[in-house]
Amino acid sequence: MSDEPHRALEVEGLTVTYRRGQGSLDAVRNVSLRIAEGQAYGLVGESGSGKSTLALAIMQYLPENGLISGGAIRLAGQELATLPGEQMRQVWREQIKLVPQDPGSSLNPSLRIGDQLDEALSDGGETRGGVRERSLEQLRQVHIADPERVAASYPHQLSGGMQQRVLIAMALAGQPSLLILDEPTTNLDVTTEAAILDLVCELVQSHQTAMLYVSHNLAVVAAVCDRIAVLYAGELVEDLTPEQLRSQPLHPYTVGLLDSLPRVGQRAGVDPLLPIAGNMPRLDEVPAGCVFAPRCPIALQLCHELRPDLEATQQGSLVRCHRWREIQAGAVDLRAARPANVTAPDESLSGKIALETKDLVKHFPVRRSLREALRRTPPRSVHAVDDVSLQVGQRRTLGLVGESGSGKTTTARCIVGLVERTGGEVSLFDIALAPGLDGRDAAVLHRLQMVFQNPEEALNPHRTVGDVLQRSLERMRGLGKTEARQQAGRLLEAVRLPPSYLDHTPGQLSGGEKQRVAIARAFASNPDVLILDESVSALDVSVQASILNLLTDLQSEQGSAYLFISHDLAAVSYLADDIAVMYLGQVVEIGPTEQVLQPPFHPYTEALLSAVPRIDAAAGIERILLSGDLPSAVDPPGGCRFHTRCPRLLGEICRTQAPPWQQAAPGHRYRCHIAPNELAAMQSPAFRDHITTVSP
Amino acid sequence: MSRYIARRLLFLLLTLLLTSMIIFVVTQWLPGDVARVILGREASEPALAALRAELGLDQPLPLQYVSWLGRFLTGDWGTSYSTGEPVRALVLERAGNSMMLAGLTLLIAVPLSLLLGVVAGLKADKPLDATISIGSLAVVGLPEFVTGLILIEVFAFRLHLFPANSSIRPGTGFFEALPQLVLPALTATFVLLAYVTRLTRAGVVEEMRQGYVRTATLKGLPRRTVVGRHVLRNALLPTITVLAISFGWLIGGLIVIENVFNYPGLGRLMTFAIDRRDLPLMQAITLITVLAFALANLGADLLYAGLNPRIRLE
Amino acid sequence: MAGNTTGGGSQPASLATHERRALPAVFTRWWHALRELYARPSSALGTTLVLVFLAMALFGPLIAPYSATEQISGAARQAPSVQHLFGTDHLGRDVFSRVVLGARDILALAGLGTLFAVVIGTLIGLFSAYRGGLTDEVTFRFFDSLLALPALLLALLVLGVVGPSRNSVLVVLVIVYVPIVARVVRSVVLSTKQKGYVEAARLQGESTASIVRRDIFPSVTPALTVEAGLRFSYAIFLVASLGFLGVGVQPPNPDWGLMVSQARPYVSLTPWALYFPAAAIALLVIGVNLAADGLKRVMLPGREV
Amino acid sequence: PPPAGSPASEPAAADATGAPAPAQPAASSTLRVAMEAPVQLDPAFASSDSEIAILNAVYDYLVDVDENNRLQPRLASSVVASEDGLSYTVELQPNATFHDGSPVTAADVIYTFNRLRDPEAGLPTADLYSNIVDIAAPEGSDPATGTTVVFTLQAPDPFFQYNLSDNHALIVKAGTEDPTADFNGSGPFKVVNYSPEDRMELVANDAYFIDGKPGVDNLEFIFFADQTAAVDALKGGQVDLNMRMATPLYLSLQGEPGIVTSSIPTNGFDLVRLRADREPGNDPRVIEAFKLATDRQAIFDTVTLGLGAVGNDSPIGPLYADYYSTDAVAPARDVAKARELLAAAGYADGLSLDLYVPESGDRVALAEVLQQQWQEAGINVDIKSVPESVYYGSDNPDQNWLGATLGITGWGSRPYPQFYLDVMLVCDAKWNESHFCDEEFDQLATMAGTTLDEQERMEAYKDIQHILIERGPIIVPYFFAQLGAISDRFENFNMKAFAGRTDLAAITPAQ
Ligand SMILES: Nc1ncnc2c1ncn2[C@@H]1O[C@H](COP(=O)(O)OP(=O)(O)OP(=O)(O)O)[C@@H](O)[C@H]1O
Ligand SMILES: Nc1ncnc2c1ncn2[C@@H]1O[C@H](COP(=O)(O)OP(=O)(O)OP(=O)(O)O)[C@@H](O)[C@H]1O
Ligand SMILES: [Mg+2]
Ligand SMILES: [Mg+2]
Repeated sequence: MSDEPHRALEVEGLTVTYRRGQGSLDAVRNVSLRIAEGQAYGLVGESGSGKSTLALAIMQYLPENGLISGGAIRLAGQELATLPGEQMRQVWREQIKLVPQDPGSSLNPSLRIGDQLDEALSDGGETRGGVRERSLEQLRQVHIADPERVAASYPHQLSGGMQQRVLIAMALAGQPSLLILDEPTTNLDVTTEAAILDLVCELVQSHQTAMLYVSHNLAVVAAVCDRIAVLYAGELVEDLTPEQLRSQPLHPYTVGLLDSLPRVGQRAGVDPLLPIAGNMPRLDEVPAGCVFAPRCPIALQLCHELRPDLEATQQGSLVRCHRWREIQAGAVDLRAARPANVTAPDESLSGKIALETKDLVKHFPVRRSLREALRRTPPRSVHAVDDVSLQVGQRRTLGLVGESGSGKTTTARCIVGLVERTGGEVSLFDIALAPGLDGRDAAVLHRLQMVFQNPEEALNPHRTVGDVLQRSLERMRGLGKTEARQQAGRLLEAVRLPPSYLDHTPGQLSGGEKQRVAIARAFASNPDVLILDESVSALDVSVQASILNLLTDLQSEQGSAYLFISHDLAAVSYLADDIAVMYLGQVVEIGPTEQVLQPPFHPYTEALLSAVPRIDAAAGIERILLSGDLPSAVDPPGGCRFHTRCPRLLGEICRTQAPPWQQAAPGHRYRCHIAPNELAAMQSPAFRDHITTVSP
Repeated sequence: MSRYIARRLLFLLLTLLLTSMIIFVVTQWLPGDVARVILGREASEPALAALRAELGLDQPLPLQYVSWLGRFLTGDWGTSYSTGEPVRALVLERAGNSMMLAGLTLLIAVPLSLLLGVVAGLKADKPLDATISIGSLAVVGLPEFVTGLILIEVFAFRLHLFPANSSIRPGTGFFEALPQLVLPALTATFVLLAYVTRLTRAGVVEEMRQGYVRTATLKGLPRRTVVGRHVLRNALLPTITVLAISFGWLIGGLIVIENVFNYPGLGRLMTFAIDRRDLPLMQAITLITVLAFALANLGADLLYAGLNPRIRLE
Repeated sequence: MAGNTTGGGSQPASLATHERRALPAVFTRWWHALRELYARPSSALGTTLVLVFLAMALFGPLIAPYSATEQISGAARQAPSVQHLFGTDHLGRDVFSRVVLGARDILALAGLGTLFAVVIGTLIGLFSAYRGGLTDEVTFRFFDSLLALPALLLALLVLGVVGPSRNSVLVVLVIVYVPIVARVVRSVVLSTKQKGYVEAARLQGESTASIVRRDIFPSVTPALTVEAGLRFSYAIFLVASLGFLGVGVQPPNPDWGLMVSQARPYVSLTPWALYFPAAAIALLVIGVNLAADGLKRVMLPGREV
Repeated sequence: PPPAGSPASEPAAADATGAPAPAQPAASSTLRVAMEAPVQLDPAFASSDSEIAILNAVYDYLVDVDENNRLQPRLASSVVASEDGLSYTVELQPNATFHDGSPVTAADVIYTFNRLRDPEAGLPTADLYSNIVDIAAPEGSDPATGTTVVFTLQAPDPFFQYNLSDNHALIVKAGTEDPTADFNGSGPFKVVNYSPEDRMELVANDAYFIDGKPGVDNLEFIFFADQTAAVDALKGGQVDLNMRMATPLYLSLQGEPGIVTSSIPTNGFDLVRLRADREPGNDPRVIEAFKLATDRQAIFDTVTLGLGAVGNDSPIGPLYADYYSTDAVAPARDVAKARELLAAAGYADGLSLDLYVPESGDRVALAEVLQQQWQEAGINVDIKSVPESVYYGSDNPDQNWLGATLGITGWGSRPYPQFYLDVMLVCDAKWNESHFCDEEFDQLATMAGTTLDEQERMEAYKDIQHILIERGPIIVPYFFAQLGAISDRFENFNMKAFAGRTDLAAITPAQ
């Protein structure tokens, strides 16, 4: 006891049970964790693995139907479960703090930020002014530049990133001995995520607080934490350090998670992702043996029968696997055991342009107020898309990246005709397309399809998968009922789903499966061009990886061209032959993927790139933080639109003159006042090294 | 916010205009010869024709509407067919009385139902919740005319606490009229109680699930602060709108209640007007009611917007 | 079954199984819903009350010892007794029989009124909101104006125009409730319209009618069911109020509101003739409300309003 | 002279407008009367009980009719008929004055009656007074100061004095255009405040020409839309007098402490009438079937709860003692025979009709009982209950009282029976709602209405009753009683058959 570091938190054999209807399920089973003072502990796992449940159990704040049915939770040696209400409140006030997953709903929408902070800080003995002073100090601590303004704001007036900072400030208020962050960045932009991660790291170091950091992204956890626990279906399967994670993870699940994560520069055709097959088991019917066995590429008979124990390795990590020793010894190859039937894209057919936009413009008019109308203030508009010219070659993939609000979705919707463009042209194989859907004939419609972002809304919840596909086939290919039904089966097969799914309703499918069906539906007409708008962003890493692979396969089978939209540069670069980077309605950089990922890049691209969380702690890549939020698209900044946030701002010229297109390499252009060679010199050569290391 | 108000006002005017049209057309469609009603069943045909001409009833409908609206807007609400008195003074006086009754009703009903709703919401799915919701439904399930009857029997005839009858004199002030207002107001309270209680309860339950409640609780705040400072503020917001809607219910309820208690308000005047096919009176009452209802809605919307930063700062 | 999965089987056979499976599926859904309703005391109470009244409506003639209009000679104004459970009214009619037989009337009237209002309101709401544009704007402005009139006032005016009768009450219910239902439907349509699957259907060139029918309408049904339940309970009340005001269903129908209103002058002579039908109204309103609450929980889980 | 115990001073008037009733000093008495709200307060148009009640307190008739239908002097101290029955000389009370202080003169009477009989003005009384040739002051007397008026008739009218007492014949001041502007009557009470649809407040006219009247210092009419509410108010002590109420409400007041109820027989009746000029009523067998299918005694027992009198299908009721024939009795109920008659008339499978009923009084209950009784004989009726304003005012000729095939109409009590025959049953009667047209009947009615031989008239009326019972397309199931109740803090309340004509000025506080 004496030689061990002081424990901030001890979780011993924790089991959490949810009542559900008549039955019940154990969402967390026999989990033990120890977090020392000043230690940052990461908790990863797919969606539904029980991360939030564990976090809330530690907080002693489970939903009404939840119950700690076994084990103990001790905070600084004190058992929490037995604490009376008043003392637990004391603990909440002073010792443990939670930063919740969804910042938007975690702040009271009708109280000012300052008041909500004051509440967390005040202990009753202080004057109001004194408390407010400390609140402002707290805001400054989380790098909020203008704390007075923020304190006087209501939550809805702040961006997601700012809200998250406020919540972190709130959590740090009482100098807690334990800080739990539950997916604090999951719904945020990459750039914002990066900033928050930096902040968390910094705070943990300066405060010496014990921290439990929950995420489904291994790269994020690895970047922040000293130690990582991997949770699968409510069980702890591995507990290791980031170094061990990088060098030698021992559990097949951990390895699977790692291999599902695209790294910047990794290319589909060359170095495919290796996603974990299958789905997590339902928690009310956990398999008898190893929980991971059904999905494990190297599972033995034993694994299906006997539940492995959590064993300690010589290196001090913990692992729950029958075969960890063999893995450690390199006796089994986890990767070879998995089929990676990815075919390299066929470069020969490229050349023809499948989809082209010329100077595409979309302005949404802003409603004028009565007073403005009377004063004849000229009508204003949201410059959602400004002069965007893109080309997608036949059988090729163009990736479109940019922060939230940069106009990616609007571009896509203008192309397919869901939104009528304000100006410019769109053509499909030289056929000019009418702005609206009504003006396009069926043949054209069928050649251009789109898959939407939110898998939950992708399918009509009231129709079976079979109905959905059949209807598309009847409609777009003019097939009869029986034939359509057979074809529907084939389509399902194409997206690697069993034919039995024809009778499933969307409610019975996981998010990834829904997205597969949506893709199958889009492929019903064999489209020439398929637009994918953030189609994988909402999915777990492993699911995302398998869909990315599916898309590559389908492209090589069907020969469609893709416009692939994402805010995640890693995912885009994995799939795309060419990349276009959008900022505030404009394309700021465009070119072949390899080129765009190598210096010189547009400063904005550089920032995006540096923000991507990396497992391998980025040898020498310095993070480029963008200051402030995306400016309003109603009155976009004059000159270079990026000048308000640009880390490489030259000066007056950027503010007043629109930058010219600079040619970095053949086919690779960017919009900046800085010439290619100068720009390259400013930028970290580590990028180039880093990228070349992954792409052979 | 000012933009919001301007837009709401514009919609209000539009709605009122349309409603006035509906009212006018519908009242014109009512069967029954106005002249006959005025002159009685013994009147002769020439006298009837003369009266019709005098009232302008022989003109085309749109013309009648425009001139009616024009006169209405300039404050000339016409002369009651049945009393021969100018409509405006009469309607405004009765509107004042109805306001007193509605006011007292709201004074009783709002705090009571909010209290019940909040308690039920906090104790959701516990026996107390079920008791409140079934109890409040039971009183709303009983029609006003039955509750009125029971209240009169108990409070007037058995306990002699309040008068059985509320025919107050013209010009009676609120406090003077108070004893006579109590029973009708209680009856009207029952009309609103369940509705407001249930919606308040729903608001509280809904808000208790929100993330910010967890945030507040985990700050270590005592429960009463969490509820009082965080939950109610948001939970009661929708109740404001609900109150405006229930104001419409109240108006409907008053038609029956004022008759049962013989209270000289708009509701009783309305039955009088309908019985006697007194179009100017009917039109004026309906329009004034709609205006009150619309203003209540507007007020609620503005209050809602004023209290809800998400709209206020838009 | 097994043969069916391998090789697809013959088409008719597979269609047939499809049908066969669909039918019980509906039943199990209802069975499931009913079980959920009974999972909570308050909605169980409500559902029971509604079922009791429903049974009364269906089997009323079997339960009621007398007809609704029979004036038993020499038996006027009798207090409740074994012969006349709820006593007799001023004309010697058996109040118990009238209450029991009146259930059919009120349920049919309120039910049909609600049904028509829901169907019409749904159609208008669906198409108007999906199409959008000026007609939508105008339609709903008009509805707003109708809604600006308190329901009872509107009902009185309309009944004044069309004259009192059972059909008039139906017309009134429709006029009063169509705008409300249409608004509810519209709000769902407006949010559903943005959903990916609707846009996908549009991208595949589906017709408006087909999108509305297949994609939008199903999402409207839960909210619609709940709204219909709510409307139903208000309809009962409105029908009763109109009966009371004498502008609704005509005598000698055993309409509960009318019974209360007719018994009112006789309250000191035959109080039972007033309180029993009044209690019936109250119980039915309570029942429908509680059941509708329960239905809301089943149909729109997680939503409280 | 002012009534005893009531000082003729201002405070009483001021008091009446201000403080609520209970706060009144004991010295001043207020009678609060519950009434339906009046529509018309111009005497020439007024017709309902409440209208007449108010006007009867504010104005005076020349002659009045007492509880027993006997003529009483009022503003006229004497009425003398000439031998030939063609002229009537009216002598006015010498000290009668209008509320504005001016004396009541011959000119006012002439003005009033000329207005009432002017065919141009289209007043309902024009017909009633069409027999008058001239109204004038006697030769040599100035109508503006004189108090004698002579009415000259075209033909003798045995009921002329009753006509002078017609409900509308309240004397207004000569030259009055709009009597509702200031209610300048000569009656026992002066209007202090009128709040339409709500109440009317009056004070005693201290200068009233009849000694000892009015008996109370203040009179207040409080208007009720709902009869039950009015009765509750009486029970609760918020009003003192309530007349003309539904039978069950009256019964509920009996035995109530502090309340004195009174019920008097009247000749008012609810008339069930079938149009005789169209199917199915144009077949006498159908009319007979209706009569045979009806059980009047049962209706009397359940609908009027035994108050009033059983009817015999003729408007000449037992109240008109000498005119009423005790041997003219409607046939006993015979359902089988009714069926037979219907079958013979071609309605073997039954007969379906709408029954229009104004929803007031006991009429809806009457309709329900009739429906049940008739149904047994194969006559199926649908009850259409409508507001009175629709029943009397609807422009749909098939639904209003003069046009509907089958309906129930209420007829108020009149002091003499001829009125009913003239306006509702003779061929060209103005309100011949049953469209009855019978030569023999018409001859008898004309004769009864003009003969000066009382015996002849009695015979004619008896024959008329037989005719109506036999073939009149009408059923008079009952004559209702007039029902009233007053707080025992007052006495001298003598209700009249037409409640509005009750002399409120005679009521005094109880000793
Ligand atoms: N209140 C609850 N009642 C019943 N089951 C629940 C409840 N909350 C969560 N669960 C179930 O418990 C399991 C673990 O849920 P939990 O939210 O802890 O997962 P998670 O790892 O945080 O997932 P995510 O990444 O999606 O946030 C899931 O299967 C979930 O469906
Ligand atoms: N219908 C609309 N009306 C008005 N403004 C709109 C509309 N649709 C989008 N915008 C605005 O256009 C801009 C670009 O939005 P868009 O959705 O295209 O961005 P995005 O890059 O897809 O963002 P995200 O990553 O959040 O999906 C934003 O400022 C947005 O607010
Ligand atoms: Mg979670
Ligand atoms: Mg987007």
